[in-house]
Formats: sequence, structure tokens, C-alpha cells
Amino acid sequence: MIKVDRLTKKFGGFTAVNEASLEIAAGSITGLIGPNGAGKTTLFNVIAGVHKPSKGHVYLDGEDITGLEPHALFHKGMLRTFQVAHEFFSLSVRENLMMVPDEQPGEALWDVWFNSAKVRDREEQVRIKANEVIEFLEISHVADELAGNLSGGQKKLLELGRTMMVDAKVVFLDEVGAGVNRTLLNTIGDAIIRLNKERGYTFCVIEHDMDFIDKLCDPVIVMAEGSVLAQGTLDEIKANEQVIEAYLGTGLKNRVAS
Amino acid sequence: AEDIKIGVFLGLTGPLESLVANMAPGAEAAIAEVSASGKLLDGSTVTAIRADTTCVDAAAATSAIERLITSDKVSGVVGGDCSGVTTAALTNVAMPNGMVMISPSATSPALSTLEDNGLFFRTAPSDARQGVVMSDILMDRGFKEVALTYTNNDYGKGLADAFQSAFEAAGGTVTISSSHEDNKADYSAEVGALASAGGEALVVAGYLDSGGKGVIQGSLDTGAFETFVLPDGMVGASLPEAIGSELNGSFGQAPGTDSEGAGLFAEMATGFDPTSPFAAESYDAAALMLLAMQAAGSTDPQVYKNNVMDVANAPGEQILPGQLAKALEILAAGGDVDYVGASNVELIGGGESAGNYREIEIQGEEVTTVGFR
Amino acid sequence: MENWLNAFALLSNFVIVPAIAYGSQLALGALGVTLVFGILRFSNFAHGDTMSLGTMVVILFTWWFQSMGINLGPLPTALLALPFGIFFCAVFVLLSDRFVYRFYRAKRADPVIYLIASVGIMFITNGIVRFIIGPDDQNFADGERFIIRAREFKEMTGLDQGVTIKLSQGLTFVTMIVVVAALFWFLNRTRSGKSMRAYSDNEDLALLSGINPDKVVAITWIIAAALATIAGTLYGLDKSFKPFTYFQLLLPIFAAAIVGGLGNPLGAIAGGFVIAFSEITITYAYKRFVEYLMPESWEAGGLIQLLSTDYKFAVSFIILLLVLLVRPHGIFKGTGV
Amino acid sequence: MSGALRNISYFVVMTALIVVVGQLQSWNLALSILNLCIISAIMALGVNIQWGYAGLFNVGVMGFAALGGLAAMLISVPPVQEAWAVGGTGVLLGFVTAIVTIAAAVFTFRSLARGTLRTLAIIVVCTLGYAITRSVFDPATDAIESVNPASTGYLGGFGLPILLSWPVGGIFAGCAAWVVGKITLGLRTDYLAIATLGISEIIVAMLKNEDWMTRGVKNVVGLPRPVPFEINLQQSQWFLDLCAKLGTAPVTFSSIFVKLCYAGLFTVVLLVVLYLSEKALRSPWGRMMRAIRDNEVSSNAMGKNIKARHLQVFILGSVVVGIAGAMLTTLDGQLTPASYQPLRFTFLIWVMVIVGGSGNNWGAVLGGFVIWYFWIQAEPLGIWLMNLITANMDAGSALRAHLLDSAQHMRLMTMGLILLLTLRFSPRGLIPEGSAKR
Amino acid sequence: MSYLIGEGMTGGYGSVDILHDCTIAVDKGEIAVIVGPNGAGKSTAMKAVFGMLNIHTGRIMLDGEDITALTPQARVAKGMAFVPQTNNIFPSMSVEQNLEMGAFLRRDDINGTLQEVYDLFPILKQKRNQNAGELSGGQRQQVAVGRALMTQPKVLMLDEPTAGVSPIVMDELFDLIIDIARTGLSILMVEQNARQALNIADKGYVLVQGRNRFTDTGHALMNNPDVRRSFLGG
Ligand SMILES: Nc1ncnc2c1ncn2[C@@H]1O[C@H](COP(=O)(O)OP(=O)(O)OP(=O)(O)O)[C@@H](O)[C@H]1O
Ligand SMILES: Nc1ncnc2c1ncn2[C@@H]1O[C@H](COP(=O)(O)OP(=O)(O)OP(=O)(O)O)[C@@H](O)[C@H]1O
Ligand SMILES: [Mg+2]
Ligand SMILES: [Mg+2]
Repeated sequence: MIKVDRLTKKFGGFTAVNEASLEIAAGSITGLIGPNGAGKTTLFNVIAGVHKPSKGHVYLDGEDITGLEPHALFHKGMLRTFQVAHEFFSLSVRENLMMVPDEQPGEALWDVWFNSAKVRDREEQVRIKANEVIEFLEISHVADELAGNLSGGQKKLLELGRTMMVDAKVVFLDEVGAGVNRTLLNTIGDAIIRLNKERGYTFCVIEHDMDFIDKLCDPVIVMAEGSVLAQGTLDEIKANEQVIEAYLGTGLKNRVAS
Repeated sequence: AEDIKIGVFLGLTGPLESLVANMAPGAEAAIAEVSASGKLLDGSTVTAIRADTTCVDAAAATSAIERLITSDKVSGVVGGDCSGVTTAALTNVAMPNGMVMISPSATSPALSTLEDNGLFFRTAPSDARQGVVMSDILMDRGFKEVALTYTNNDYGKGLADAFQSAFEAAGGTVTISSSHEDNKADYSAEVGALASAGGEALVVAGYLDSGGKGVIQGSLDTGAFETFVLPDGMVGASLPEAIGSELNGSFGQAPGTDSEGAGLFAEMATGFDPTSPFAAESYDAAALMLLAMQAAGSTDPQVYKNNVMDVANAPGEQILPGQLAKALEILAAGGDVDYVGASNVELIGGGESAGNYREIEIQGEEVTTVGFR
Repeated sequence: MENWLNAFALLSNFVIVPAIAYGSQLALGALGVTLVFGILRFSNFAHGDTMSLGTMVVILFTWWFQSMGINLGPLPTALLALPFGIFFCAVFVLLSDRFVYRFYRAKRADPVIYLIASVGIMFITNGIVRFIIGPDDQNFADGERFIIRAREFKEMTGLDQGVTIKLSQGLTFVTMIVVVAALFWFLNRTRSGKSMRAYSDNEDLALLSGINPDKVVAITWIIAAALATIAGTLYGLDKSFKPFTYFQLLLPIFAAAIVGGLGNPLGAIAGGFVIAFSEITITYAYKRFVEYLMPESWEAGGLIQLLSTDYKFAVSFIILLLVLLVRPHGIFKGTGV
Repeated sequence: MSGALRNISYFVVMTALIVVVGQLQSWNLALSILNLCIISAIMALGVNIQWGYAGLFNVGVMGFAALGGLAAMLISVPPVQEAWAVGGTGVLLGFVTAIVTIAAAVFTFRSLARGTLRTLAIIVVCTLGYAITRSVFDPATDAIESVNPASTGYLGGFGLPILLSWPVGGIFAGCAAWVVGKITLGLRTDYLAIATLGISEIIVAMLKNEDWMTRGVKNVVGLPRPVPFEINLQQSQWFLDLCAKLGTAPVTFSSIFVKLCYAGLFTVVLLVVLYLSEKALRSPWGRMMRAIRDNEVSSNAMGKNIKARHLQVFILGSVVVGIAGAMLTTLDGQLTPASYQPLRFTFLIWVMVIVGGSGNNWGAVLGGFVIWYFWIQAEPLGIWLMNLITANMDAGSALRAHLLDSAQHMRLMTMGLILLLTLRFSPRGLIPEGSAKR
Repeated sequence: MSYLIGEGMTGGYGSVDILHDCTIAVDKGEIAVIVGPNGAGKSTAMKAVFGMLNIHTGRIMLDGEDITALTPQARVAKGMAFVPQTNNIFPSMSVEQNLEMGAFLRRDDINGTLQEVYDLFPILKQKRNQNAGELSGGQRQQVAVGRALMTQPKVLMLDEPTAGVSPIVMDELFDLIIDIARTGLSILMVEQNARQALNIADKGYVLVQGRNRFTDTGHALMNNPDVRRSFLGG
């Protein structure tokens, strides 16, 4: 579904992504892991059109989408979350979700001024959808709170919630789990699996929580220093010496006995 | 006897505020003089009420004069200053309310033809006349080629246009005519362009404490010009004071036939600079208005508007600054006066100053009158 | 050869020297704006009037010194009065911070609120200055006026064209260099300077590092007041002092600070020069200059002026636009709110 | 006090303030203030659309208002036949060559590949075009400007009803906004601010210096009015009859009548603009705009086309400002290019928006009213204040004289104080964003 | 009495209280961990302890001294250090300057500590001259923790220090925290990687809706099935 072909991204003299090539199969939940600074987020940003690549191409279903604007990619069914939450701070939580759906008649001034009925109908549908998502993310009690006043983890949930507002083809999740309560994260994981199974969404997930990766992802791609280091099932990856050294480590050295 | 109020409607804030700082007290001096004399309309007192034209904001000026006329209930308005706000105030407020306005400084030729129901007068001559006078002075002094800079408002532009056509008609050449904006940070660009165009002298149709001064200073410093031609907005004691001996030899003209009125005015002025441009005209505007009331025996603008021309012009006894009490007496006795005042007022046509000029030259760092035109 | 020298002298006299002097003046003003923006993160519209307030105090002290017969010989007496001006200006600015800005800081207000509040302060300062010294033009320069005069230059070199350099121009230029160097050193090398940068970067975290925000703010204001007074005084010495002009100075100063890159001291200088040079070079009439460079017989048909001085302001803004289109954050990358 | 109640009470107090002026000073003054309050409110709405909805820091308000003013003049003034005769064709030809030049430049840009050649070709095309344009344009404008310069010296306008100029003013401003937006909307806040400020200065510089079009600093006075002239009213019988019936003096009432006519027209515009703005703000469109303002990166990722939306809102706001500009010139009855000063036309409007409460239409309207009211009333207030202070002073004292003499400068100070006090007590504006909503 | 106590804290950001009589304490050489669902008030409690938020009842005691009225910067001078959950770096200062700012109040030579931080987070040494705002999420987190370590505090408060850092760095961080605690410092941290954190904790707090729900030793909480199911992800 997504094919990344020898993609390079440089910031000044520094190469954040270096000739990375990978593929995300349609219908898969692909994990993307790697040490801090490996270039995972940068890769996402290039795919999603936030950064222009220095070299290389990105294809969506065979179509070259390199360098398209993010809003154009959204219309092609590609959604993403941000590692650092990018909430709309002066909108309420519900409004944050309601602004997402595409081609709302209420976003054209003509309809707003002269076709209120149509606007109202659609608005009602969107509101229902938003309430479902809020319910699911267990943030009903802050549904009317300004998003800027949410706790760190709630913002991450909202970030995820926005991708659930529309029917997407492929969703990129950048560390949705960081800062999210583990019990809730399990529920989120279940939802992702369900969306994947029932609706056929493709996911690409960056995470540092191996339990979460374990639960969801197959295959897993490991990045290091801008390039793809390894690829395979999680078990294969866990056995990979290089990956252990660069990323996974061997656990706590000096545990305290209580 | 009543308590008469006169509006002083000038740009107390805004680009002309530094000139107005001397104009408003000028007008108030005449008002105070008349009030103190106790001879106006059986011992009426007169008070001045200030209002701000802002010089540039027509909307604010309109509201300000609206307040003067409809709320403070003034019997006449001395002002406005800048032509833009003056026309707005006149057409939108003064005319509908039948109020007399005497402007000390709106010199735009366009005001001559504006329909005013006989309510508008001015003690400053129209630029058209001054342009011709200035051209004559230059020709007589043998200047054939000058550079010209003017402040980019109706006063400067009007004067520059009038001068240029007169000068060129007389066979002179204007090497460059370029505008400058007042109160700006720097005039090097203007000086550079003027210097490059060259000329025997630089005509500066600006204001003496603002862009005009800046351009002269810059030209002297860089050695671009040595002689400057100074029209009324540039004539005042503060200019040679600020610039110093280098200005000696520059010349120009200002309204007035003899220096007597101006001299008297200078003596009586306290707390403001009587030689500042339009200060004398302001005094005259106020004096004229009050004398007209006395002549008409009424403070109703619709009545006394017909007396303004009479008191301003011959026949009658000549009245100088400081002699307002005398004039009031004469008028009360049914006599006739010819108000000369500080700037030698002579009104013609549609109620504007005839434009008699004294030719001045800067000698020994002072403005000296060297002749009359 | 002589023609070339003459041409160069001509250009120096009418373009290069004035542009450098004017550029330095703008740069000094822009430094104050840029500093407040860099540390306190808002565009301070009161800066022009702060300049006029500081200068007013300097003038009053200068007059007092002059009346007592104290002077600095060839240098203007105003330099002696400068510390007093800075002191009073700083007191005023600190008071305005205490009674106005501090409240919004506690509220975490939007930068635009500070901006509008600074408009309020501008009006008030404006009123105070006109109240004390009046709206008139004031002269307070004394001492030597010129470093070199056009006439002397011609005698010295035997050229047709002279070059004038005023003492005030020289002073401004030197001061500008010194002030920028000092500011740069202060911000990057001293503890206080670093704490100021940290504060501007992340106010909360600055607290967590033990930085006292009140002190940072106070230092910023004191430096801004000093910069304003110095800039205002030098400007007044070179031109003259008139409150309204200082208010009008605000625009080119902001333009300079922004083309240079807001919040960056070097940017203020670059910006000042960009504005000054574009104003002067584009509206200069190159007729004489070209005549020197061309063969004897050649005579210029017109003034060879790219644009009339009517559009002087417009020109500097067009240049500004062009710069911003190429470098959206100014010449030296500035910060943006 | 609940939010809604407080907001209503603000408007009640504002009305009361105007009534007080009517009672204590004069109704003429009160109406004159009211009319400008309405115009200010419309301008503030325009700025609020840009800043409050979308966070676009447009400091070029002055330029758009000036374009509106230009429209008022061009639409209403009768053409100057003589000027058209001597220079009309030249000017039109000049426009044609200018357009051809731009077209040629665009064509060159499109047809050549990126590189030095293209740059050079474009420079050549532009220089040539500029030279040719100037060579047809300059003689024509010179000719026009020398036609009776003291009273005309320009082409005049179209001699149409001046009311038509209000929408046209909006269109002028909108077209300019399109160009400006295309160029500058990529810039961030303060940089956008100075860019728009610069453009507005350029627009005003053109109005001031292109005498063939606007008479420049010589002003065009005596524009036709959409309402009757007071003098005519004072002479018409029906009006005198009406006065007799109402028992008022014809002179005073004629002024009041005219002002009421204006007030009626302005109110209609204000209500229409306010209705449309409110509707837009409370719609998904408004929500999207606020989202864009909060975070461009993520709203872009949510499928919103930031550039297009910014351009849209920039144009909308500018149109509103342009309409208000045309209305103002209509009310003044003259086009005074020199009166377009940033302090008055840009910063004052900004003060209105912020004091009123940015992001809230009612706030912008209230801000327009409050600030304009005090902008005018600060003068008598300042004088009154000074009189109060000096009341107990020795009549001859120099300090007293000085204080009274400086009263006018107290006007700005009073304004400053009012501004700071309002902001102090409602730091997010009198009617903050969102307060009327939930 | 514990070294640092936030006792009976009640308060919030505006009119609504977020914390309700919440108590958090940590002793010398101890590690205390706060866990709980998102929005429970964990970060709020930390801020309250650091004086970045008004509490209307309750008090904060440090080493027996009531510091409730002190400003945050004064608490820093008393030897407290805090890594907030968000906005925890100076984005337009370089990594090294960020670390230097941590040592702002120190007058002694900071090079030793700087070296220790670089040893702990080698990537930061590589990036020392880069602006912190240009770092990856995990790298920023390392800068934030590094900055706090630079203060050489007596109490170290960390709000989700391991969010977004890779497993290997997380392990090292926990190792370090244990080491630090052994030198006699008090450590108070919020964690969502709760099992790892409780594993090394002497004391654990479970906060729900601004109230203390469970308080016990780390291991006891880990082994409490209720806690596991509801808060630790099973
Ligand atoms: N704007 C930028 N300018 C310069 N360098 C950058 C910029 N953005 C990222 N980098 C560098 O690129 C590298 C890759 O960063 P990226 O954010 O992609 O890492 P990551 O794999 O997502 O790490 P993490 O797991 O910590 O989020 C990092 O070393 C970072 O310092
Ligand atoms: N600045 C603020 N203004 C108003 N309310 C806030 C603010 N910050 C947080 N809140 C509210 O306070 C509650 C507690 O927030 P807090 O940040 O303490 O949660 P937390 O326990 O740290 O959660 P997380 O694990 O998600 O970080 C939340 O419901 C949040 O909406
Ligand atoms: Mg990342
Ligand atoms: Mg938290």
C-alpha cells in the first residue's frame, strides 16, 4: 500500500533519514521501532508531506505522492497523529473531533449563509460520531473542556481520537502510547485491531512499549541512524543482536530487592 | 452684555502640533485683549474654547467642531488649519449650522472657489499669489535655475505648483520638484536627489520646524546648496536660530506690508513665539471676527458675517495689534476701521487675504525685511 | 582617475555617509525593540516615545549643565547628561512595567494584549513628554559639529566634490558598534544574559531552573531604557528633538528590526542598514555621478533617478517585502511568536 | 452576573453614554459620534474576521480603508471631460501596456525552464515593459495634471450614485487583498504585520502622489451625498412644516435629520455584516478557522487547506474594511489621502478589536463603539480633568496656565488611561471570545 | 516525618478543584512513584508540590520546614528539582546551554556534572550544539532529565521521564534513579510505565480523580490485582 523508496531527509548537514526503503502492506499493522533519534518521526513527516524529502519517493497504492501537501494526503485517506500533541487548544474536546471530517457543507460559507438546513443535518451526524469517539476514549467528563487544559495523556488520546473520526485507508500513529495509562492503552490496542480487522484500515505504529508492539504488530521494522536496520516478526527482531544492542537492551542491571 | 465664546479649532495634536503651539496662543491673545478691554458689545466677555482638528483626521475634526458649535455654542470659529479637515468641517458642520469660520492658515487655492455661503474667510493668502511673488523675487535677484522641494500636503503642493508655473513662465528653470514628508526620520534621500539636480538656490516650501528645516540642514551640511528661498511656512525667528550663520543670505517672503504690525505683535506676545508661521494670522483671524461682531452689533454669525470684509478693509482707521480696544470704541461709535493687524490683513474676493508680502532676507541670523511686494 | 575619485566622493557625501549614519540611528532604535521582543516577546509600540522621554530628560539636564557652564569641549554636553536620562527613563519604564505589564505577565496574556497595552503606554508617555517639554522642536546640540566639512575636504584633496562627516554621525556609528558588541557579549556570555534568553525561551522552565523572572524583566527594561535614551539622544543631536518625529520614527525602526529578524541584535543592525540604504540609493538621482564616469562630452538626459523621493517610504517597504519573501524570518533568523 | 447579562449591560451602558452626550452636550454631537462608532465597528469587525477568527496579523487596515475611500471618490465624482480629452487615451494605453507586460512576464516565466536565462528574460521583459508604460503614461498624466490644477487636474470619476461605491470599495479592497495575500500570507505574525503595513503605506503613497487619479494631497472635496444637504432641507417647505410640527429649530433639526439618515444607512450595513459574521463564526467554518489559528500543522494534516483558507479570510476581512472605508469617505464628503495615517486607521482599529475582545463579533462592535467614543470624548474629558485639577490653583500661577495649555495633550493621555484601565479589568477584552457561546 | 510532604493538598487551575485532599510524601533515599489514569491529577499534584499552582488548603513541607508560600525559584534554591511532563526544554537554546541553565544557581564548577550527564545520555554529547527544539521526542526527554540532574538537587521530581524514550535508555534511566536514590536523594516521580517504575519504588501512590486511592509499597501495589487490572494494564 505504502512504498517508500530510498528516501533521504537532511536537516542542514545532518541526515536524519538516510536512503530508507520500506513497504507497508495493505491491511497490516506495521510496527516501526528504533532508538531515539533514529529518524522514525522524520520519516513519518516526510511521508505525510510535512517535510519535503531531500531525495527519494513515496508511493501510495502505486501513485507517487512525494511532496504532496498534508491536506491533499488527508483527502487520499492518509491520516497521522503527532508525537508531541498538536491539539487545537482553544477548541473544546468535542470541537477538536468535529472539525476533522472532510467536506462538511458547513465549511463553505455559501452553505453557512444560505443553506442552513443542510449544514445542520450534517453537523448532527458529526456530533454523534464525535460523541462515540469521546465515549470510547473515556474522556466524556472533559468533552466540553478546552483541549488546551487537558492533561498530557488526555491530549494524546485526543490525538488518536481525531484519526477515528473518518474512514481512513492508512493511519500513522506516532507514539500514541507514550504517557497513556497502560490499562487504557490496552483498550486502544484492541480498538486498533478491530479497526484493522473489521474496516480494513492499514496502520503504521511507532512505539517504544514492547508489550504494545507485541500485541499489535506484524511485521516490525527497526530503524537506526536513519536507515532500516531489520525487519520481521517481533520475535525475530527480539533475537537480533544488533537490535538488542542499539535499542532493546538487556533490562535493568541493578534491581532493588524489596 | 453676554459671555461670548469663540472656538479655536486647530491641530493641537498631530503633524502641525508644533506650529499650532504658537498659533492657538496667538488667537487667544486677541480674544483676551478684547475681553479685557470690556468694550465689546457693552462689556461682553469673550472666552476661547479649544478643539483639536488633528490636522489629518476629518472624522475627528468634524466631531470636534460639532462639539464647539452645537454643545459649547460658540459664536464663531477661528480655524481650521490644514485644508482637508477645514473643508470637511466647513461643509459638514459649519455651513449647515451657519457658522463663520476664519482660518489663519488654510492656504489651498481650492478653498477660494468652495461654496461657503459667505461664511468662510482666511487671513492667510492663497498659495497662488505667493507663488507669483516668490518667482518675482527670484527673477529680480537674478536666479534663473532653482531646485524645489515642498512638504507633501496641500499647502506645499499648492505653493510648489503655483511657484513652478510662475517661475517657468518668467523664463526660469526648476531643475527638480520633489516632495518631502514632514516629521520623518531622515532627509538624506531628498537632499541627495536635490543636490544632484542642482540649481543656484533651493526653494523650500515647507515648515520651519519640520521637514523644511531638515532639508535645509542636510543641504548645508553636505554642501549641496548655500542659498535657500523661504516662503511663509519657513519664515520665523526659530529657523536662523537653529541653523546659525550659514543661513545668512537666504531670502524669501511672508505676508505683510510693513513690519510695524508684526513688531507690535512681537512685543506683546508672551509665552509663545510670535514669529512662528501663522501665529500672526491667528491673532488677526480672532481679532477680525470680534471686530466684525462689534461692527454688526451682534454675535449671530448670519449677521456679522457681512461685516468681516468691512472691518478688514479700507476705508477707516488703521488698526494694529494691541489696538483692539481702540477699534472697538470706533466701531461702537459707528465709525469705520481698516484692520491691518499683525499680518497686514486685506481681504478680497471670496473672503481671502489679498496677499501683500514683505520680502525678507536672513541677515546676521535674523529675519530682516528688505522690501515689500 | 580624478573623475572616479570625484564620483566616489559625491556618492560618499550624498549616499554612503548619510545612509550609514541613518542606518546606525535606526539600528540603535531597532536594538531596543528587538531586545524587548526577544526577551519579553512582544512588539513594544511605546519604544519611540520612550526614546523621546529619555531624550527629553537628557535635554533638560543638558540645558542645566549649559547654564552652569559645564561642557565637554568639542563633544556635545548631552553625553554628560546621558546617564541621567537613562536613569529617569529606566525608572519610568520600570514603573510602567510594575503597573501595567506585570499584571498581564501574571495572567499569561497573549502577546497582542501586551502590544495593545504598549499602545496605551505610548499615549501616556506621549502626553507626558508634550506636557513637560511641549510639542516644539528643540535644539540641544553643542560642541564641534563636524569631523570633516565638505569645504575642508575639497581643500585637502583638491577634488571638486567634498565629503562631510558630522561629529554626531561619527558618534552614532561608533556607539552603535560598541552597543551591539556589548549587548551581544552580555546576552551570550553573562549569567544575567543567559537567564534572559532562557526566560524568553520557556518561562516556566526558567522558574524551575531558579531564575528570578522579576529580575530578568527588570534588567530587560533597564537595558531597553538605556538603548532608547542613547538612540534618542544621538538622533536628536544629529537632527533635532521633536516629540512627533520620535513617534514617527517607530515605523522605520520596526521595519528595521523585522527585516533583520526580530529578537536578533545583529539583525537590528542589518535591518537598519537595509532600510537606510534602500531609501537613499533607490531615490538618489545619479545624474552627476554618471556624468563623472562618462566621457567629458556626455550629458545626462534626465536625473537618472530610479524612483522619485515621493515613493521613498514605499521603496523601503518594497525592499522589506522582497527580503521577507526570500527570508521569511528576516535576514538573521529571528524568533516569531 | 452571568456572561450574557453582562454583555447586554455593556451595550446598555454604551447607549447611555451616547445619550448622556446628547443630553449634556448636544444631540448633533451624539449622532456624529454614533455614526463614526458604527463605521468603526464595521472596520473592527473586518479586522476581527482576520485576527480573531484566523490569527492573521494584518496591520495594513489603513490601505484597505483607503481603497474604499478611493472607490467612493471614483464612483461618485463626475468625470472631468477635458482631462479625459487630453490624457484619457494615454492613461488607458498605459494600463494596457502594463497588463501586457505582466502577461508577457508570466508567459516567459511559464514557458522557460528555471535558470539564469529565465531570470534574465523576465528582467528584460519587465524593464522594457516598464519603460514603454512610463513613456505612454507619463505624458498623459502630465497633461491631465495640468488641466486647471487648482480645482481639477485629475480624471474624475464615473458620476454614479455614491452608495454604489460601498460594495465597489469592498471589491477594490478584496482584489488588493487577493494580491497582498498571495504574496505575504506565508509569513508569520509580526513579519506578516510589517509586510501588510508596508503594503498599506505603498497604497497610500500612491493615493497621495498619483494626482491624475486622486488629486493627491490637494484632496477631492464635495463628493455627492446619499442623503440631502442640510441647507437644502432648511429651504424646503416639507421640512419646515415637519419642524413646525415637531416644534424644533430647522437649522438644528436639519443636521440631526441628515445624521439620522446616515445612521440608518450605516446601521443596515452593520447589521448585515454582523449577521453574516456571526453566522460564519458559529458554523463549522468558524470552528475550522479557529482550529487553523490554533495549530496550522495539525489542521493541515486534518485535511484543511491552510493557504486557501487564509486567503479567503484575509479577503473577507479586507472587503469589510473596504466597505467601511468607502462609508467613511462618503460621510466625510471628501477624499483626503493625507488623512490615512497608521495611528488612526490601523492601530486605533486594532485597539478596538482587542479592547472589545478579539474573536468575538459583539466584542469587536462594542470595541468600535467604546474606543471611538473615547477617542472623541477624551478631548473634552481631558480639558474637564485639567479644569478640575487647576480649579483650586491661583489664577495667575504659571503652573495653572501650563496645565491648561497642555490640556490637549492630555487627550492622548486620557485615551491611554482609558485603554489601560479597560484592559486591566477585562484583560481578554470586554466581551472575550467564547463568552457568548457556552 | 518524611523529607518532602505535600499534605492534604486541595486546589486547581481555576475555580474547579482538581486535587482533593491529596497527600504525597517521600523520604530521604527513597523512590516514590505516582500512578493513575490520565487526567487523574498526577501532574497537578507535582506542580502543587513545586508551587506552580495555588492550593487553598494543605501545606508543603521540606525537611521539616513549611515551604507552602515559597515561589518555585525559591524552592529550586532549597534543593528541589523538577522535570515537567511537557514543555520541559528550552527549545531555541542548544543542548549544552539547556544543561547549563539547569546549573544556573550553582556557583561551583559544573563540568563534572556535565560530563556525567553526557556519559548517561551519549546522544546528547553528539548533539550538544544543536538547538534542543530540533531534537527527536526521546532526545528532548533526555535533555529534560539531564537539565534537572545538573542542579544536583536534594529532591528530584520527575513527571513521566520515560515517556517516549527507547527501552534501553529507559532501563538506564531507572538504573540511574536507583543509584541516585542510594546516595540519599529523594525521588518523586509520575510514571505510566508503571510496572517497571513500581518495581523499583519504595512507595507507590495511586491517584484517581485528584484523590489518594491506594498508598502502599511499590511491590504491594504491583501485586494488588485491583490495581493491576484498573491501572497497570493487567
Ligand atoms: N528540524 C530539525 N533540525 C535538525 N535536526 C533535526 C530536526 N528534526 C529532527 N532532527 C534530528 O533528526 C534525528 C531524527 O529525529 P526523529 O524525530 O525522526 O527521531 P525519532 O526516531 O522519531 O526519535 P524518538 O523515538 O526519540 O521520537 C534526530 O537526531 C534529530 O536530532
Ligand atoms: N492548565 C489547566 N487548566 C485547567 N485544567 C487543567 C489544566 N491542566 C490540567 N487540567 C485538568 O486537570 C485534570 C488533571 O490534569 P493532570 O495534568 O494533573 O493529569 P495527569 O494525572 O497528569 O494525567 P496524565 O497522565 O494524562 O498526564 C485534567 O482533567 C485536566 O483536564
Ligand atoms: Mg519520534
Ligand atoms: Mg500528567
